[in-house]
This record gives sequence, C-alpha cells and structure tokens, in this order.
Amino acid sequence: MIHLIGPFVLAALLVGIGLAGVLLRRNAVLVLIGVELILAGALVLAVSISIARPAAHAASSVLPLFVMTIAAAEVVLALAVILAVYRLRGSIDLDTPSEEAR
Amino acid sequence: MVLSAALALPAMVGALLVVFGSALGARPSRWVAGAAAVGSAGLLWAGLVRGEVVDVLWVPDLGLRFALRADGYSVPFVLLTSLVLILVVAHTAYEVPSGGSAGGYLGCVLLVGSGALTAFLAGDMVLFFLAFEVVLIPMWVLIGRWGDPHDLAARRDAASRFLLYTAVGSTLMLVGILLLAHRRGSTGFAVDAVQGTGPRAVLIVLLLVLGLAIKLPVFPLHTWLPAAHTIAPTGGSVLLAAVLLKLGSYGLIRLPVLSAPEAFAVIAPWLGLAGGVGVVWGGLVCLAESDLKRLIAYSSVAHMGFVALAVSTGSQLGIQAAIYSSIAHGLIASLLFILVGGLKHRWGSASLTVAREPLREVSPRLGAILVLGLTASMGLPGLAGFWGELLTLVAAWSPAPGRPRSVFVASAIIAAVGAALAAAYVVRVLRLVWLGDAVAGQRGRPIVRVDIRGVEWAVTAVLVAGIVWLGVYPYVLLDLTVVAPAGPAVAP
Amino acid sequence: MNSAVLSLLPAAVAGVGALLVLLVDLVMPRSQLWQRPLGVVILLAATATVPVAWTIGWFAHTDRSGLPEILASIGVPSPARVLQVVALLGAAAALILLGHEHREAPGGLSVAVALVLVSAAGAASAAASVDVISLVVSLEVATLPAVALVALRGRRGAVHASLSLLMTSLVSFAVTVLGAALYLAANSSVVLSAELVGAGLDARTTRPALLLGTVLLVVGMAFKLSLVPFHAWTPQAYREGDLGVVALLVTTSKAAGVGGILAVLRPFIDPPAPFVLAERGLVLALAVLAVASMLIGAVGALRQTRPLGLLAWSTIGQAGWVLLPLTALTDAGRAAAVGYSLAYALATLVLLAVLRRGRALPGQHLSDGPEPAFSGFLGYVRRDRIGGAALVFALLVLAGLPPGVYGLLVKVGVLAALTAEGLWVLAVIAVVGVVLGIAAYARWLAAALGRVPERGAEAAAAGRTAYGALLVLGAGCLLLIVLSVWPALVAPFLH
Amino acid sequence: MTGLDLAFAAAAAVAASAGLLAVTTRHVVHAALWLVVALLGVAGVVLLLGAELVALVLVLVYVGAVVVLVLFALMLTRAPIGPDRAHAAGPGRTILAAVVGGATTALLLSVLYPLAGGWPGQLLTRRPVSTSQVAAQVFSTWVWPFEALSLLLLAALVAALAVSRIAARGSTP
Repeated sequence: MIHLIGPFVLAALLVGIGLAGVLLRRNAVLVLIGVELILAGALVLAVSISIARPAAHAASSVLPLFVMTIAAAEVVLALAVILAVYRLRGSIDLDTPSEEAR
Repeated sequence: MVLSAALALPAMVGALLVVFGSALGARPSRWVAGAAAVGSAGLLWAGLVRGEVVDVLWVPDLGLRFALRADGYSVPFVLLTSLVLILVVAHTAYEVPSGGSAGGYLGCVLLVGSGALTAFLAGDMVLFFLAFEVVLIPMWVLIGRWGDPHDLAARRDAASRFLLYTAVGSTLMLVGILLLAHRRGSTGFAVDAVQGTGPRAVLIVLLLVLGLAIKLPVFPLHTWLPAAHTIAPTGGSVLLAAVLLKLGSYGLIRLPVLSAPEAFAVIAPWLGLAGGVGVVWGGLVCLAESDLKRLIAYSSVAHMGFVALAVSTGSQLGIQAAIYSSIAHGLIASLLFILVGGLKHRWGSASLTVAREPLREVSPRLGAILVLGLTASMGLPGLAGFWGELLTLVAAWSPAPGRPRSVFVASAIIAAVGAALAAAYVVRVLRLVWLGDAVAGQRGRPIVRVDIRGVEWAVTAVLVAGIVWLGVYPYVLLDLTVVAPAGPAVAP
Repeated sequence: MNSAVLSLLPAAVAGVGALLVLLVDLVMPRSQLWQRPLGVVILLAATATVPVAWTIGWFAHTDRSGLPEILASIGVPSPARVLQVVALLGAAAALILLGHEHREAPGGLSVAVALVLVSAAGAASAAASVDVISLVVSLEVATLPAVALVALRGRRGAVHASLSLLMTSLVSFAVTVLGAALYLAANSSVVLSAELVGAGLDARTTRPALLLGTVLLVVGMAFKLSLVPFHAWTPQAYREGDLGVVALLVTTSKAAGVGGILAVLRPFIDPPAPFVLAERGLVLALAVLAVASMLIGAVGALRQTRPLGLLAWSTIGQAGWVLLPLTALTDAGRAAAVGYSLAYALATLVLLAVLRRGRALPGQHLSDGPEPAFSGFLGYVRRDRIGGAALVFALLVLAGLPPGVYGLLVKVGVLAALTAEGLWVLAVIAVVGVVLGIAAYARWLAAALGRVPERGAEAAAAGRTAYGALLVLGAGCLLLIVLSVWPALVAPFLH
Repeated sequence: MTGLDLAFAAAAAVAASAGLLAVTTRHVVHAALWLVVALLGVAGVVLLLGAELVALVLVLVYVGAVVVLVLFALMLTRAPIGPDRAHAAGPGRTILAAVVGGATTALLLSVLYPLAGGWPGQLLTRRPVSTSQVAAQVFSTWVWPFEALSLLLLAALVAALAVSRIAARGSTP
C-alpha cells in the first residue's frame, strides 16, 4: 500500500533540479547531468502510473525502458562530440563562441 | 476565354521579355511589347463587348475562384489601364530609361499592366488581392533598377519603401478580406453585403480601409508615394499614378463601400476628413516644393484626397465622383509625368530652383501642353479634372443618410480650400517653367531647344484628347458608372 | 493491414536501406561512387511505398485482425503522408547536395549516406506515429544522425555547432519525455487517441496534466522546427554544416518536427466531439511559440549579410508561420501548416542548390572558403540565367510574393485558417511578420537583380557545372511552378 | 503512512538530495558521482513502485554505462579534480536557474496534485510489473518502436565512431 503523492513529489523535484542544473551549468558534461536528472523525474512519473492506472500497467514500464535506451545512445554520441570539440578547441564550455562563428 | 487571354497575353510576353529581353534588343522588344499591349486591349474590348464572364474554381481549400467579370465600376479602370499600358510602351520609342535592357523594362511594364487588369476584372476578393500583389515586384524592380540614376541610396530607399508600405497595406487588406469572406461564406464579390455595425464588422472595414488607404494613398499614410514617383522612370511614374493608385480607389469602392456599407459608415467621417486634410496638405507641399516631379507627386496626394472624400460619402453620386476623379487623375497625371519626365530628360534634372529658358519660347508645343495639363490638374472647367472635384464637393454636401453631415461639409470646405491652393501652385510652376526667368543662351549654357515631337507628341496628344473629351462630355463616364453594378446594391 | 501500420512501410524501407549501405560498405570499403546513387534509389523506393501503403490502407481499412488492439483503431491522416514524402525526397535532395568534404570525412560517404537514410526513416516514422512511445523513439532516430552529420564536416565551427544542436536536442528530448510521462499519467495510455483525450479533458483531475503534457510534447519537438526559444543552434548549424546537411535539416528534420506536432495535436483537431474552451491554454501556448518565432526570426534575418545566415534566421521565422495555423486547432489549420511546410521546404532546397552552384562573386565555391555575402550576388541574374531565375523565384516564394504564387497562397491559407476561428489578432500580428520577412528577403533579391559590377564578372561566370545542384534546382522550381498554377494538385492530400 | 511510504520517502530523499548536490557542486567529478547516488536512489524508488525490470536496467544502463562514460569524458577532457572556479556561475544565473527550477517544480506539483487525489492521496496497492509482461508488450504492441530503437543504437554507434575520429584525423583548422 502506497500513497501516489510521494512519487509525484519526487518527480517534480527531480525535474526542477535537473532544469536548474541545465540552466546553471556551462560545461557540456554537466549540462548532460542535468538532462539525466530531468529524465529520471519523468521516469519516476511514468513508473508510478502502473500502480494507479491498471490500463497503463505495462506501458508504464515500456516507456522508461525505451527512454533509457535512447538516453544511452544519446550519451554515446554526446561524448564523441564533446571529445571532438575538446580536441579541436580545448574547451567544452558552451558559452564560448566558436572562433569561426561570425 | 477572351478575357483570360487578354490578361495572359501581356503576362506571358512580359515574363518572356524579362527573362530574354536583353538578348532581343530595344527595337524588337518594343514591337513585341507593343503588340502584346495592343492585342490585350483588343481582346479586352472583345470580351467586354460580349459581356464575358469567367468562373473557375482555382484553390478549393480557400474557396478561391478564378472569376473575371466587368461592370460599370470596373470598365472605366480597365479601359484606362489598357490605354496607359499602350502609351507607356509607345513612349519607350522616345526614351528608354538607363539601368538595364529595354526588353526587361518593357517586360516589367507589361507585368504591372497584366496584374492591374486582373485586379480590376477580378470577381473574387482573394483573386483581387493576388492580382494586387502581382503588381508589386515588377514595380519594385522598375523603381529600383530603372529609377533615377543619380542617387543610388535614394533609389534603394524609394523602392523598398514602396515595397514595404504596399505590402503592409495589402496584407492588412487580406486579413480584412478573409474575415469578410468568412462572414459572408464566400470569397466572391457578388454576395450580399455584410449588414450591421457590430464590432467584428467595423474591424473588417477598418482593416480594409487601412490597407487600401496606404495604396490610395490617404494622408497621413502617403509618405511612400512622393519618393516612389520622383525616383521612378517616366513610364513607372505614369503606371504608378494611372494604375496603381487606382487599385486603391477601386478597392475602396468595391470592398468596404459595397461589401459592408453600414459598418463603413462608422469609419467614413474619418476617411472623409483625412481626404480633406490630404488635399490641403498636398497643396501646401506643392507651394514649397522645388522638384517638379516631386511636385506632381504631391499633387497626386491632393487628388487622391478628393477620391477618399468622395468614397467616404457612401452615396451613388460619391462613388461616381470617386471614379470620375480617379480616371481624370489617371489621364492628367500620366500627361504631366510624361511631360516632366521629358523635361528632366532634356534638362538633366527637374529642379525648379535652376533658372531655365522659357518653354514658351524654346519649346512652344511642349509648353502649351504643360499649361493644359497643369490647368486640368487644378480643376479648370472644361477639362477632366473639374468634374471629379465638383461632383465630390456636391456629394460631400449631401452624404448618404446616417452619416454626420457636418463632418462632410467641413471636409468639403477644407478640400475646396485645398483646390484653391492648387491654383496657386500651378501659377507658380507656370511662371517658373513656362515663362521662365533666364534669357536664352545666357552664361554660355547650351539652349535646350528640343520641342516635343514624334512618339512623345503622339502619346501626349492622345492624353490631351482624353482630358478634353472627359472635360466637355462628362456623361460618357457618368452614364457608364450610373449603371448599378452586378453585385450588392449600393447603400441608399 | 491497417493504414497505421502500413504507413510505417516507407520508414522501414529507408531503415533497411541504411543497413544495406553499411553492409555494402563492408564489402567495398574503398569506393566512394556507389553510396549516393544507392541512397537516392532507396529513398525513391521508400517514397514510392507511400502511395502504395495509402492505397492498400484505403482498400483494407476495416480489416484489423492480428494487430495490437488500440493502435489498430487509429488511422493516420493524409497530411502525414505528405510530410513523409517531404522527408524522404528532401533526404534524397540532401544526398545530391552533399559536399565533397564528406568523402574525406571519417567513415567516408557510406556513414554519411547511412545517417541520412536513418534520419529519413525516423522522420517518416514520426509523421505516422499514433502513440507517444513511437513518437519519442522516431524523433530521436531522426535527430541523432543529423547531429552527427553536422559534426562530420570536421571543422572546428561545425563540431561546435553540432554540440550546440546536440545540447538543444538533449534538453528537448528530456522535455518531450516529461510530456509523454504526463500524457501517460493523465490518459492512462500512451496512444494519441481522440476518445481518450476527450475523456481526459472532461475530467477535472486529469485536464491540467493532459494539457501540460501536450504542451510539453509540442515544446519538446519545437527545436526540430527551430522555434523560439529553441532556435539558438540554428544559425551556427546552417553556417557551419555542409549544404547537403542543411538541406536535410530544412526538409527531413522539419518534416519530423511538423509530423510529430501534428501527431500530438491530432486528437484535438479530429475530435469525436467538439471540446469547447478546453484548449484555451493550449492555443495560447502554441500562439506564443509561433508569434515569438515569427517575429524574432524575421528581425534576426533582417540583420544578416550572408545567405546562410539569412536562411537560418528566416527558417526560425518560417517555423513560426508553420505553427501559426495550428493554433486554430482545425483541419483547415493543419492543411495550411502542411502546405506551408511544403512551400518552405521546396523553396529553401532551391536556394541551397543555387548556393551549391557556387557562381557568386568573387568566384569562390562554398567549400573552398567563407560563403559569399549578399554583395557577392550583385548582378547574379545577369551572370547565371538559370541560377538567377531560380534564386529570384525561390526567394519570392519564401517572401510570399507573385510570381511565387504558391508561397503567397500558403500564407493566405494560414491567415484564412486563423480568421475562420476568430483569431484575427494573430492574423494582424502576422502582417508584421509578412512585412519583416519581405524586407529581409528583399536585400538578397535586390543584390541579385542589381547591376553587375565591372570587374570580376568573368571570373565568377566560370563556375563548374554541378549537375546535382541543377537537378535539385530544376525539380524544386518545376514543382513550385506547378503548385503555383494548380494548387489543387496537393490540396486533397492535405486533409 | 505505511511502511512502504517510509521506505519510499527514504529512497526519494536520497535521490533528491543527491540530485541537488550533483547540479550545485563545484567539483566536476563529484557532480558525476552524485549523479550515481541520485540514480541509485531513483532505482530504489522504482523498485519500491514495482517495476523490477526498469530498476534493473536503470542500475545497469545508467550507473553502469552512462555515468562511466560521463566520467571518462570528464577525464579525457582533463576536467580539474578540485573545485572548478572557471565554471562557477554568476549570481544572476544562479538565481534564474533556481527560480525556473522552483517554478517548474511548483507547476508540475500543481498539475499532479489533483491527479494524485490530493493530500495524502489515494492509498493504492503496489502491483509489480513482471518482466514477462513487459517483454510480451515490447514484442507485440511496441515492436515497431523497438525495431526503430535498434536502428537508433546502430546509427549512434556508427556516428560516434566517425565523430570521434574527427580529431584523430588532425582536422583542418
């Protein structure tokens, strides 16, 4: 037996924290961490539906599973791009404009 | 079919000339363009005589029909456009403005003409808007490319001002048209007028009047016009004055006045007042203006003030007066722009501050026609300008019922004062140009002694004939426009 | 078979095609000649399956045996098919316009072509999505290859642009997933069904979550359309990306975004019963996104001095135009949005092809150095008849002025959709957008139509003939001309 | 409050506080490590909610792969081990981020509150989702997105390999 409000509060908190992290950080890797936290919030929200809505029982697990797989794929590419940027520019600061940018 | 062909001919030939004109050479392209203009006029005549009507569903999503039809209100404008188109093409035999090939120039002229003819014949509001927009780019190119070669920055400014002002106006009008079409359930012109003065109806009329007032132009939305007229090449100025401004007056009659008369009555006093002020404003600027071409442009602002006042009265007589003023102004302004363009061509500039030899002596024929044009412009009885102004004042004296008579009477008085100013500036111009103040051959300057002749003479003679004809026999136009149009009834 | 499943056939063909390209590359790792033709053929084949799937879907619409229960009940509306065609043919054009640099890029042409195909598969799938899970997955399939393609140009700026695009897409992905989770929480289902949404809007407990979920889904997809405030990546990516990759971004990527947004809004547009007042918050959110994009994009475009900068900012403005009619939440609005996307994609492709011809002054090709400013296009119409005519025509389509009649008609369609629903305030604001847009395009137009500078004209005229660019340019112009004369050609497919 | 609620609250507190530390710490490497803790807390929450498979994948994929990759990236880009002053955000940005984050939380709570049936909300039975149920769904209803997902993974792998070779090529400046 569990109250539904608990997971909802956690989800809202994680999303808020993650969004704040995205806005706060300039380092690309740290922005990535904020994004992962937002995703974690969405994930908690989705999973908590399984106990409240019988109709969405299985779908509430399928969505998080797929999302996590996508996130993994994204991280793989993100790190490749971040490494390439670092090697070419020596910094992964998102605010620094590229020298070639006009 | 004939009407469609009459519109397609100049459009196709124009497009071909724009693309391939530079390879064709000046003389052949003139013959081609002339054939297209004359052919189009012939086809139009045939179509109008047969009373042809075209109606094909074009864009089903919008309910937009390719509908063409003519009635007493559109025929004068169609004939004027057709005539002016031929004259402008013919005029290139005298002078092709510098800036590009003659073919390209003539192509743009034909495209403008084709778009304007489509607008006047359109039986569908959205088609009217589309045709309105067709005119835009060729005219922009005419000003920006073939305009006054002396000042690049001014040319660019004039061209973009023309483009942007007109685009604002036409898009506002489009929103009004779409709201109107939604309200009436059809985009056609020939549907019952919107009744009532609810906020939505007034909004529709406001959008339509605002959009068309930029095109007309009505004071204080006129600021694009002097720049465009001054910079444009002679043919471009003629088209602007005789065709593009008429799109504004025709649109005002066709859209707000006939389509939502009751709501239009709410806004009409303001439009009338703006018209009256425009007449005075144009006259005042003309008194001080030192560039002859710009002066003619400002006199156009004054004349369009009369049209705005006439339209705003909402009566049958007012509409007739508006059409009469428009047609008369089309002929007179065309004549004046051709003359002034010729003078600019001869003198190298159109400044009034430079002392010139008296035209009366060096170019008597040109001088005489200029006198006639300017006096027609100030509304001398016996010439075309007179009837338009007189009818406008009469119509303003007794506007359609439901309108505040005092406002219209006041506007009429203001406009009459403006008309008196016209006499003053015409006299000033005649003194400076016709009488002149420099002794021929003074200070070693070469005497400009090229009188008007050949094609220029023929073109101006046609316009003069038209001005005189309309002046002495106004019924030719009044009878045409008294016929109730094949659409919604005019407001009582 | 049901139309919802059959409509995934084009995506499947493109996806299998990507595998095929990678497999052939294992056999012939050295050759660089076969990839592009093969990719184009695969994409054309995928396009050909769109009408096939459609026809079968018509004939067998009632047979739903052997399919997952709820998915089978939803048909994919035909606008989605139009977007599929845009996505697939746009990807083919992108392959044709792909620069020679991609031969030397890591992985060579095979990787680039495979990534384009994967992106096209994702876009085709996104347009045909009937549930949020497929939608989220499809959108990422469309996005990630595009991110990599921008980076693969290998220049410093390109990699940085790719990072910027990637970060935007990551944040947007997180927002989309949050929206999907809220949608699931409110509706107890991931299926985008009008019945469920209708029920969800009726209940007071679920309505806020449902509306917020929908808004977040739309906002999460907004970056694909470069809508404000997710537009920051656009100028950099357009400037630094290869022209072919830009072509992918303006066609396939956009089609994915529009398709996704249409899928999310479909329950609101095709309701079983009209929901009165329920959508007000949604309409407001859409209107804010659309108007902000339209105006900020147009103002940004006014400040540009180079073609790709102009295209990037005008894309932002045009995205506002695409979203604007959807605020009406009607079938007519959806038709207007798809029609607008079509006109935009075709005209922009033509402009990119003109740039690929590379005949602007001072005789530089884009791949050799910085792109020319507008002044490099002075008198372009005189120097390059074909390219010049196409440039002028395409710019006029984007500006919405005749002779680019189709561009004007789609703008009229947008405004008509708004006025029909009484949203005249938005229509009047759009007037500002029209004029700012015209002013922005007029500068490039004026340069191209202007007089030829005295020197350097011959040097520039000697550009090599890029047949691929000519093909894209010709096909794009031809389609636009046909649509201008006969807009009824596509009209039935937009509803 | 039930026992399950208490366990949930403990795990949630770990997740939320670790998340907060992950986005605020000045140590770049610490941020990644706090993310590990936060995700482990989320995994606990998910397990308590009855989604075993999701919890398992969360631990394996996120903690096992994503975070390791993040740490790798931090090391390869020579992120400083100590506190990183260079990446400190200004006060304006900090306040903006806090306000937006707080507002988002509040908005979500206001929307989710009625959905939960108010405070303390409905008391619901935990209904674990079995792995076989999920598998059956994935391979029937969701077979298309599943296939698309495999395409995505393949594309991401190929793309990442190619992109990571950009630098090795010693690219043109």
